[in-house]
Amino acid sequence: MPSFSHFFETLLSSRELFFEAMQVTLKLTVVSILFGIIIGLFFALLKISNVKVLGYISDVYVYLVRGTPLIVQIFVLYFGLSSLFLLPDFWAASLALAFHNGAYIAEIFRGAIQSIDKGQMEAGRSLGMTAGMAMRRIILPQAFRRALPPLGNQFIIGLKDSSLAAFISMNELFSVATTLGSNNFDEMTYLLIVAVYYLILVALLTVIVRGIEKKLAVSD
Amino acid sequence: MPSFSHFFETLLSSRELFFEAMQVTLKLTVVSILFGIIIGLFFALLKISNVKVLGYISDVYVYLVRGTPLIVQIFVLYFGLSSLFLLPDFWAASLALAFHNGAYIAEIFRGAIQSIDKGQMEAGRSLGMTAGMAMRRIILPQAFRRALPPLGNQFIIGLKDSSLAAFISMNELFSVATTLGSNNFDEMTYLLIVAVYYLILVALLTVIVRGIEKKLAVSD
Amino acid sequence: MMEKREMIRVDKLNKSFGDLHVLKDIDMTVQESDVVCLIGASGSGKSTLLRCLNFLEVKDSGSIIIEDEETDLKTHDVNKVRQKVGMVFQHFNLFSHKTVLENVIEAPMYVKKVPKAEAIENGKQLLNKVGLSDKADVYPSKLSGGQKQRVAIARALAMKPDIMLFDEPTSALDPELVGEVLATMKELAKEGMTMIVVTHEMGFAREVADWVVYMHDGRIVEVGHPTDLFESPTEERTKEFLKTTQLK
Amino acid sequence: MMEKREMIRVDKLNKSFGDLHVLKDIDMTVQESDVVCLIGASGSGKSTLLRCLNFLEVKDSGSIIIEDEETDLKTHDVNKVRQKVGMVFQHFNLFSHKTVLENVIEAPMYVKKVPKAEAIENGKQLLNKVGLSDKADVYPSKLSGGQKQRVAIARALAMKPDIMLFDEPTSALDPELVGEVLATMKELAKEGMTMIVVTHEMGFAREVADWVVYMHDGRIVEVGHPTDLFESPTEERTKEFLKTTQLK
Amino acid sequence: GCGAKEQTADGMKLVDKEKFTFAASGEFKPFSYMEGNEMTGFDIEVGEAVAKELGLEPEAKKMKFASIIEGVKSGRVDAAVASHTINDERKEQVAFSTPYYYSGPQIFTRSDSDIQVATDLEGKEVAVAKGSTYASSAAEHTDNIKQYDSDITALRALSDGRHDAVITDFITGKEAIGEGYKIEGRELLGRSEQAIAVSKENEALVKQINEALEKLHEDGTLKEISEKYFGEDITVLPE
Ligand SMILES: Nc1ncnc2c1ncn2[C@@H]1O[C@H](COP(=O)(O)OP(=O)(O)OP(=O)(O)O)[C@@H](O)[C@H]1O
Ligand SMILES: Nc1ncnc2c1ncn2[C@@H]1O[C@H](COP(=O)(O)OP(=O)(O)OP(=O)(O)O)[C@@H](O)[C@H]1O
Ligand SMILES: [Mg+2]
Ligand SMILES: [Mg+2]
Repeated sequence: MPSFSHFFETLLSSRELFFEAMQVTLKLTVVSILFGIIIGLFFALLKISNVKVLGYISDVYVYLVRGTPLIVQIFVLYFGLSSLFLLPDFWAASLALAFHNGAYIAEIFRGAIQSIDKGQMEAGRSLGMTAGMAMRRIILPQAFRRALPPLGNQFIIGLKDSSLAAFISMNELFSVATTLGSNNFDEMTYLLIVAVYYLILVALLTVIVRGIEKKLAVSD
Repeated sequence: MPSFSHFFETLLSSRELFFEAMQVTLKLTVVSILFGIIIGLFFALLKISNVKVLGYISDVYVYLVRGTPLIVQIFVLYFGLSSLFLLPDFWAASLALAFHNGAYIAEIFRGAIQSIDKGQMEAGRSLGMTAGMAMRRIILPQAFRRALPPLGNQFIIGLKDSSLAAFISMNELFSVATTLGSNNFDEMTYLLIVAVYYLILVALLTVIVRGIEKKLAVSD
Repeated sequence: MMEKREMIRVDKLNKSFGDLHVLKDIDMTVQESDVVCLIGASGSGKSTLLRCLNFLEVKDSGSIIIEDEETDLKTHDVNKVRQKVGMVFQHFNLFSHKTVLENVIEAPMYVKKVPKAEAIENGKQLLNKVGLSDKADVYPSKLSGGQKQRVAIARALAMKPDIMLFDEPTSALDPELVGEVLATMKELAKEGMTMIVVTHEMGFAREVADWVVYMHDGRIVEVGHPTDLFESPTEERTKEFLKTTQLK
Repeated sequence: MMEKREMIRVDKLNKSFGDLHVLKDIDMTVQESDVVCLIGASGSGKSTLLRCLNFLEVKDSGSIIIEDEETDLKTHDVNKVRQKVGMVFQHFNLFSHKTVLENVIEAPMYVKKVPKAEAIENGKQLLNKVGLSDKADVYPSKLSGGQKQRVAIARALAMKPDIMLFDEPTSALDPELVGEVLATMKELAKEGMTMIVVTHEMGFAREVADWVVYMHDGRIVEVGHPTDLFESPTEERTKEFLKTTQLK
Repeated sequence: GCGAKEQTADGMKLVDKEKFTFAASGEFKPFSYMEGNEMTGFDIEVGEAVAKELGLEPEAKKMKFASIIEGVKSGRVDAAVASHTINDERKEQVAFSTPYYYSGPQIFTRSDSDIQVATDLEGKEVAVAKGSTYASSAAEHTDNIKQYDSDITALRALSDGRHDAVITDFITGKEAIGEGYKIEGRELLGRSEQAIAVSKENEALVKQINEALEKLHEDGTLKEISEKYFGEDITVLPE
């Protein structure tokens, strides 16, 4: 274990590189979660649709993602898709992470939608709304609110998972830490430093998510 | 992307190495989950104890684990603990994973224990049981049952997370895949192969967990 | 009653859930301004009948003619027909993420494309009518059960339906809140609204209903004026039901 | 009554939850074989009093003497005293992961260290007594409310308590199941068990209670024989309570 | 396939036809490492020199070592200048240039160890970096092989008292000793050839790179770069 003074000096001297990397990590996380929400919503709707085949498609997607390590998914998507068309690194990494997050988010949305009282849909339909309109205007807004806490949780997981983007050449936090660590023959110090950055980001995210939850709680 | 015949040939020719690695992965997973259950139960009990300080300790543990990437935790525990005493690799890796799983399991147990109706504890106490006895004989068995589905989920996550033990020299599935991949300059094929192994293991685990759930459901 | 317009005609309506035959050859005609009370034991099919009339359940066979229009999910735009039929549920089903006024203007604005200002104006009038003007900007969670049900009525009325269906509108309410909802419904009846009401409120049925329908096991067993049906039912099963059930 | 043994003596018992003063200077003496019914409005402190007697709540001040033994959480092994006092809850609180018989033998075996064979034998007798011999190996989830409550009574009796406390034992039951539980309780009273029962069952109180205690706002307002108290209460508040409340 | 690539007049397929895009890990000092935000080191300078000869702008891309070859094969980069050792299996997957330096595995142990030569490794626990060719060198002497994510991790663990020996490149070991790792070098285990890896579908590029390397040999550029980093010339085949 590094001495505290060494740790602290290194923390200070490396801050600029880490600040930059932090921005990459945040961008990766935000973009992959946003796309993950879109993907997740799509597959959640497939799953609750009354068409069985669509439900199966959704099941297979969720099973593949939950059944294999993320690092495998990242490799396969990044290099597999590369042979078809070349996305810029950032987008390739973001989409791979989004594909992963999407499966978990799909489960979150599915649960949230199914937890909304059936009477809400019926009330909408009885007022002349189409199923789509009732879903869009009545069910989803309420489901979103209910999904927020687990979504916030997934956000944090997504943040940490973005560390695996290091393997596909993104200069995010973890990548910078291992590079500096191996360049300086001092892995432990840099890993402890990067842990501090993650802890701060997670704390920040937690506060933000709580804030949004509170704001959306007006109707309770 | 590898051709199907190449994939299939490699799948067959590499099977012995992967079977061995699968055993390592399974051992790692089982041991780390078992210890994780012990650690998790311990911190869950700390958290629900009426002693505030113990609750804080539990909070800090959970926050540290949830707030940093697993790969960081593994490195720090493996090398950090090395400077204190040398555990065999398998145990070092297992304990690092157990420490990680423990935080999530602690949350699962805490939730399950708190979800048991307060009347159960009161009924136990009113029959002359001490708090400890009521916890052990009345609350925990019911909490375990309720914790089983999320625990099964954590088991699957633990299985996939054990892939990160590759970074500290365990010859488990992922490690074998990347080693073979980079020796043969053929990562993609071996990653796809290892994905198949993980999918099979996850399917197996799911079936087993469902079986246990069904067995424990007699009292419903 | 004969010169009035026919609002609903149900002919040989049948509905099953799996093996369970819930509605058996239901025939019923409801004319303009009629107030019909539907009574019957739990499980007799009252809710299912109401839900078929509003297409929340799909009939198996028979016909439902609403305002002289044959309705069939396959050939008709059911959402159009539905707009003529308002429904009030036992558990209110207010949109919990919207304020009281937003609940009321939602369907006019997004289904009927009424301009916002007009929808709001009309919505406020309706809230006034049900005595809840002061609650326009409040969320449903802040309302009592009776207030919620009155908002639900205003919400249904906002679509200017010709027929209103009520499925046990007061049975989820604390006893002291039943009165306010019944009062609102009475007023509606007085204004000439065509209404079908599933209820156990004997007082309401006596005072307001033009006729009462007793259902048993998926069939309409007896139909009659409230005083007749309550005091001298002709059918054996009706007698039994009235004896064992505590109509209030 | 005077020659009987004193089972419970409560002196100036006080209990607050935060700022809420729930029990105010409660004095009460219960003698051997007494059956006491506790009545009072919701929130008057009936449950809290019962729970204090069983140490599920910790008193703030005053003394509780059980069978001539002063009890104080700090100086006494409360689990020992508790074994003399059985409790039956409104919501049964059966151990849902154990069969009916396991529920009954759990405490004797693990608290009193009774040998398993003996515990089972005694447990079966008790189940026979409450009329549930045939349900010994069934899980609670398979029982009706009335059956659950009778198992709960058997479970409490298995510890051979000298006093039994009942907190609204029938109020979570469907009306048709109340009778079977009351019958079990009556039998227990007939056998000479000392009982304190929080209940709204007037019939039970009249038939079985030696005296009735009326609580209001944390105080004992009136104590009397059931006929006296129900028919000619002396206190104004008791009259009011009996008027507004529907004791069955 | 490299569907998305641009083709130059002389048949080279490039990610960007103005640039020579090559990958290195940046985690392999002194061959590739970071100076601030810039990757540098022996491999990088070689790559840059090659680019210059090709008349292209050099574009060094940092990738985790484990993903570099997939990067080459899938066309994300034109080449890997990342100290890849040539062997037969690898030749089936990628095309190698002529070697641009020669190195060799060496046994490293703690100073209290009595391991001197390869035969002493019998039954000992030997660690190597995953993806290196040293695992097979080690396998000739012992069954007990540990694979680490990187050479540095393996050496670190050795220095901390784990396992008995590490087989790694003698240059890497030398660097680690320079950084204060408590290890010592023992017997050298032969020679290895390091080369630039290119996609098999890009024959033209391999040919151009080989010509460039030959030029850089002849004009002394490679020697100069080598001496800058190692104080000796590792770019020529030792006798
Ligand atoms: N969606 C459904 N799927 C299956 N069975 C249903 C469904 N809806 C209702 N049923 C069954 O149909 C029968 C009639 O139900 P319905 O709700 O119409 O009765 P009801 O007269 O409204 O009773 P209650 O007074 O309890 O509301 C019942 O046996 C019920 O269980
Ligand atoms: N654990 C507690 N914490 C805070 N307040 C409590 C607690 N338990 C009871 N109270 C309050 O103490 C008062 C008395 O409660 P208690 O349960 O003894 O009344 P009760 O007479 O049994 O009423 P009910 O007929 O509703 O059961 C109530 O105002 C209640 O809200
Ligand atoms: Mg109904
Ligand atoms: Mg109470």
